[in-house]
Amino acid sequence: MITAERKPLEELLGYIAPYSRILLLGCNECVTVCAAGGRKEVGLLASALKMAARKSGKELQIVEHTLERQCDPEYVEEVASMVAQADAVVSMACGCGVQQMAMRYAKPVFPALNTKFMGGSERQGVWDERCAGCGNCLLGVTGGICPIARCAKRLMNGPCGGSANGVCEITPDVPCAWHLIWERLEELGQTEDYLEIIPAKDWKTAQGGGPRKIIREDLAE
Amino acid sequence: MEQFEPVIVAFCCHYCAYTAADTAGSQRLSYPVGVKIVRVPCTGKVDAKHLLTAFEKGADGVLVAGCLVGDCHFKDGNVKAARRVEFTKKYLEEIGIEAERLEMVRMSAGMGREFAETATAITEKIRALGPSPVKGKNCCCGKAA
Amino acid sequence: MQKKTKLQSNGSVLVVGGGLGGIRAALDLAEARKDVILVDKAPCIGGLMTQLDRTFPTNNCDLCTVAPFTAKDSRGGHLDMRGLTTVTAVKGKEGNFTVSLMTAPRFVNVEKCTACGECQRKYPECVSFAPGLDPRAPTCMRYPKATPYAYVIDMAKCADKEGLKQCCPVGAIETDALPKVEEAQCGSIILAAGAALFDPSHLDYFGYAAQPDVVTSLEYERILSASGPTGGKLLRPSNGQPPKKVAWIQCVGSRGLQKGAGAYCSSACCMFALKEAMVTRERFDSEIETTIFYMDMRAFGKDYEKYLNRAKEQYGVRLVHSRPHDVLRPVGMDKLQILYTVDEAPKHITEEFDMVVLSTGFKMNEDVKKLAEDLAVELYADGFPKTDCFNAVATSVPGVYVCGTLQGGKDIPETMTQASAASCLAGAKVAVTPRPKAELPAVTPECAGSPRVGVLVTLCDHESTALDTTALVEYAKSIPHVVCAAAFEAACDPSSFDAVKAAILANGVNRVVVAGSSPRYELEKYQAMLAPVGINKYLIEVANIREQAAWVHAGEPAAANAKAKQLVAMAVAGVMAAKPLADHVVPANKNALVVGGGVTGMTAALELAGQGAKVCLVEKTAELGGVARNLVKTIEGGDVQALIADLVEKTTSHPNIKVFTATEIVDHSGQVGLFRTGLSVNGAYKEIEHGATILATGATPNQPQAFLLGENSRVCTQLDLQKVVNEQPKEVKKWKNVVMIQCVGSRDADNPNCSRLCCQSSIKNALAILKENPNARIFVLYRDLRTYGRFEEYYQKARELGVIFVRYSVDNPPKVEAAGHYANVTFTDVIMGRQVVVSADCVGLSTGFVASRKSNEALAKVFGLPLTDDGYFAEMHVKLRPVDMDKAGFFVAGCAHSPKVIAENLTQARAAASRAMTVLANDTLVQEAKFAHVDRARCAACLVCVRACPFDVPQITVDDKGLGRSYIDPVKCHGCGTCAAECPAKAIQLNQFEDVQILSSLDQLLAKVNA
Amino acid sequence: MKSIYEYYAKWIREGKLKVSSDWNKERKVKFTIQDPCQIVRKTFGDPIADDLRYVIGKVVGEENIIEMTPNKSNNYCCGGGGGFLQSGFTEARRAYGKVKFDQIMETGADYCITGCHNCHAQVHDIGHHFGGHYSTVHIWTLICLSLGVLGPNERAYLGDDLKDVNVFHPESEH
Repeated sequence: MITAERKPLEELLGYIAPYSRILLLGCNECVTVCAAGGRKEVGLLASALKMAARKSGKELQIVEHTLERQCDPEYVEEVASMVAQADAVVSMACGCGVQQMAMRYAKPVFPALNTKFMGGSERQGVWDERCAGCGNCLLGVTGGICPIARCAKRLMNGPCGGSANGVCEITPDVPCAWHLIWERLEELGQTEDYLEIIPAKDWKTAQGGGPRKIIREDLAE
Repeated sequence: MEQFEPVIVAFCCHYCAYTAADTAGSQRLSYPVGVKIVRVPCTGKVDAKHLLTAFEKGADGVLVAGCLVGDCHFKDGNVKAARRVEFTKKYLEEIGIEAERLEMVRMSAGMGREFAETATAITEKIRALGPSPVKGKNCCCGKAA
Repeated sequence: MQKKTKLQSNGSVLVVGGGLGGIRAALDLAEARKDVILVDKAPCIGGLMTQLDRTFPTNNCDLCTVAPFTAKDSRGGHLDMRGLTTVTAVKGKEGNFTVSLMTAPRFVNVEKCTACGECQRKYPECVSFAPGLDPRAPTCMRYPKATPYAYVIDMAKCADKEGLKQCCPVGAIETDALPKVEEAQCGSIILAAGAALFDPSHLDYFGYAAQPDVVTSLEYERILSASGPTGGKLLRPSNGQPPKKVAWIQCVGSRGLQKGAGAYCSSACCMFALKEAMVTRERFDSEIETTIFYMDMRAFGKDYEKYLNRAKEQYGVRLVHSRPHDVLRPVGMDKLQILYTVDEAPKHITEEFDMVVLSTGFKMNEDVKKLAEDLAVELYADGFPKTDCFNAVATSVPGVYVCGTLQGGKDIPETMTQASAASCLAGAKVAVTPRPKAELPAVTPECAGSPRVGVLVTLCDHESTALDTTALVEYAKSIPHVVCAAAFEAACDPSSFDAVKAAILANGVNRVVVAGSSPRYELEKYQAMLAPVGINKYLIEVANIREQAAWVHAGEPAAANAKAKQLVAMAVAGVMAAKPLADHVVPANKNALVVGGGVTGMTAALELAGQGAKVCLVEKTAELGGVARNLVKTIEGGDVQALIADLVEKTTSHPNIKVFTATEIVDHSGQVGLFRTGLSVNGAYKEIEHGATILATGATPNQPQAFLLGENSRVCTQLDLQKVVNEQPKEVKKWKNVVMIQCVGSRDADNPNCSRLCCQSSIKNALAILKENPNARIFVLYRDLRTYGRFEEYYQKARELGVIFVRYSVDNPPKVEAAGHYANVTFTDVIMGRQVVVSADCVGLSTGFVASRKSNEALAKVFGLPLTDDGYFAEMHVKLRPVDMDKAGFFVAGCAHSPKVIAENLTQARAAASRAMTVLANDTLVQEAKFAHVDRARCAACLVCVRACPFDVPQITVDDKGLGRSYIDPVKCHGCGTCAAECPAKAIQLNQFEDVQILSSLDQLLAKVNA
Repeated sequence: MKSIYEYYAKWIREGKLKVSSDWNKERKVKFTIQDPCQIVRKTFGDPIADDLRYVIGKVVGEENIIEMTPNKSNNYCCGGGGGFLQSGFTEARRAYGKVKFDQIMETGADYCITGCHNCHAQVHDIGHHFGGHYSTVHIWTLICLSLGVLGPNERAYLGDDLKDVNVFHPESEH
């Protein structure tokens, strides 16, 4: 899941300052699950924007809507008439959704969220980063724990010298990914995997190789 | 000038604070007339949206009144409500509304006097703060509706 | 083991008397699906309560919370109510009584009479006083809208039958009607016909007969009442002017003080006077001086001490400890004089008052006495029935039970408790009558049609003095979508609902707003009342204009009226947004859980088991019997140990009772009819299922740090003292001086309430000591001697035997000091005005009880129940539902409710059993539509609800379209709404509290603020 | 149980007791009445007090009665009841009796009529002790006086103003 967090209200107010008719658009996928941009958050933000604007003497008209998914053109198409009646769109989707909207409509589209990472939920209300989207998954040899997403230094062959008592030297409340990997491999009886040297990673499959694209020839028209 | 009479929405749990307000009534313990009660089955039902909407519609203050810690009819609805109140307070600050306009209080069904006292105290506090900064331009500036 | 065969007939229970007690008893039985015949000689029901303006400790009337349920179509047809009916003969015995009933003719056809009053105008002498219709007899007027709403003719006084007949414009007068005589078969009989009030006419020194401004407390109540002779204005009968000073004189006709007075204490008058004084100041004029002349302020009920303190501190009611000598009105003077003396100064005080209220006590009603004698019920010399010392509702005749003031003077909560207890015992004698259950009304399309709202303003005048109901009705009519609005005055009257129903049908109303008291009282009542006219129960909204406007802003009518309007507008907005919902029916569990194995718990268990319920009795300690194990005898001489032995034997051998000792309650879930409770039985976990729960966990004997208790061997509690007297009579024979100190650890800051039982227990012990050692000198140092009811007779006996009672004030308490072999007690004797030191062989402290706070808190947490400030379990309604708890299916009995003596605990145990049977008698259970539901199209299956639910109800399930979405089982859902508040997709809504309902109310509430 | 006052009143009404107040027409001797607690307040109430007044009115003339305030059922105790006269505590008894004394003095009556021996003794004693000008007399004495049958021994304690009233008596003849 893609996780995100709401931007400070002040920043949003800055974006929409010139406009008074706003379409506030949520997304019922990842950002709903991470409580950042679902129907509920749309409602809260709408209230907050209206009140903040009113404070500076401006009455905002906000239309609230939440799409099934903002990163698909068909869903995005649904709001054409709403967009037509708005001066600007504030999207509560992840960056993908914002761009989908921006590509489709010739109206200003502003992000309400800072898209953070691909992660999972640890427990109610807590999410942490699990995947960096490197394009060449090596979880198979690291005990199911990703050293790229979860090691601050993206080390491939064991911890750095800063790992102490199982925690990372950069952020002490983050566990050292390599410590976790070792414990996990020990648990699985696969410590020999650890000894296997992982060669230097080819980052072309990651973002380092420029924007990526997936084409399924059987599906693509 | 007429004294500013704050409008305060009190979300009251049916099992405790709502009953406490009834008790205050039956004991004729007066509290300010601007305090208006919305009955909920549990403060756990009170959504951040309800709190923000109350302010948006012009409330000067909002009270969430739940059971004493450990007394929730539904285990911990009051604890969850308190977290939501804290979350909403941060939102309020971003908007530019004093966070102390929103308050979570706890009481038992028998505490009619406490209800009246709390309602009076929060009214006085809000009176001191003045009308909500986000009331509409045409608002009647705090005259009790 | 063979179960004892219970006598069960197929007849009815006969309840004689349609006052509150009779109504409660009849309703309990009808709800437990037993047939009941309720008769009252008056044409309408309600009894004494209907003459009261307000009742303590809630200071409101509340008749409307009970009376409507006596309506014909409620309670499954088990209740047959008959007015103007008397019992003329009774034959047979328990299980098979044949009773002859005579229904006097009204000479008026109730169906035709429109109560136009024509007959009364033309023939005033023969039209019987009809409550509320007749201005002639204001002081005995009953409630303004009687049931049924029609006149009664006294044919004996009619000289011109034909003329009378002709005068009626609708031909409703039937001059030839004859009394109807019927016979009925009854398994048992409950006498609930109330008591008469003492008539002080012959006590000329109080001037009652001669001075119009001297009135009885009931007459004063009528003067206060909106339906009274002055239309709710407090005016002096002599000159129609408002009084400035009103005095109450207590104990008139009670405590053996005057000629013709009962020797007993009437138990209710102290609280009654406090209430009248408070209401006087609150409702009429806070400048009116109110003074109560009293002997002992007997505020012994649950939280009554706090009521007393409120009267003194908040309302400024003046209390004077004195028995006034007389009430005078010197010739030429407009005011009354009361002559009295006070403790502090032995001089005469003459004080002027405008009105004097005599707090007259109860006495046996002669009609009732005659019926009791016909039934061969043994009576005391004063005419009240003798009852068993462990069973206050059982008379000497098997199958004949008593309750309420007929049994002895008492207040409403105790009447209600006894009524339920009597119905428990009487109900055990008759079988359940199967009746087809009414079908649940379907959610018809009309329910959801375009909203047509009806607004009913149901406050009676005396509850809403601050409110202008006419203006409120007019305002309601102006709200969009409101198609009709009306003030509806007699919510206590079942028949007046007919008018409401007619208005609803005539206007095509499909949504209703009830503007009245708290929804905690109104909602269920109106849901039941309006179901027959097709109003979906979830399309009824209550505007709480009583507690939240009329009462709380009683002093600011303008604000109260504005707020009431706003509350009504909010309720209209809420009901417009409401959706019709359907309840569903599930099979109910018919077992009971009783928590606490003391005498109360065992009695409750046995009563339930006797009526066929399977009972699980859980006791925390290893042994049954509870605190009563420390007691030897009751004041009447009842053998407590024999009682316990008998109860333990019966409980442990009863096939329907399973006893778990050394067992604690661990967890709990479910709802009425479907509870599940986890027990730790000697450390092993066990889960049981039950439909109802009775809490009988008792209280803890108090051990305060005071008067050298625990430090000096001469100082002990009354409980210890009783043991010493019983076990070491030789020691007792040596005693010269014994001092008892009352209210130790009660009525103070730490434990503000009265422990109720200590006064009688010290007198019990004093009498026991004197029996062993008639030469012992016994001093009882007290604050108010609260020997209510027949305990007063023991107080008198103790005084006759030489026990010396000395009053002390809380500012000048006695001192206890060790003095060698003795304990020296120093106290001030008010009468002698000196300090006295007594070298006591024994100092008995009346330490009373405190709530078992820790264990109560733990249980309250597991069960989700409220406690009072003092840590006792809080009942649902202190007055009318004294053993029901706020959570449906839970009942409380015994000292867990508040401290009381054994007989009272057992009465409460039976009352709780009776109330529990109203749940357990049902095979099925109607489940309210108060669950959360998921809009699966919106659901993102995010698991937030799954994680947030305190009861683990939501699950992500795959539906027929293969979509994994949240599902909330309506049967399991408790309806708290946490999931709805947390759902990030706003896919979950809680029935009855949907966002749109809350937001519409908010919108309305704040509409004018931002306009 | 009946009080003798009731019978006195009944017999006077029926003409069996031929009392007359003529002797006091000219003299205008004033009388006040002590209502005995036991008979009036604690037993029969105002009706018996009214009978007592009827009798006294017939005996001394209604116009010659001066009432104490309060009276009848509301009358104060003389202070001598409850065994007080016999039990010692003389000082306390007289202190209580002061209320009654003041009340009698306020009427200005020449005589206080008592119907009860206990009251008689107390009223007499306080009158003497506090230096009152009134005399104390029993109702029975006055009935006899008005009938003209009061014997010489019973006259001993009448005041000088009544010494010569209706002195005819068989015993006086000897």
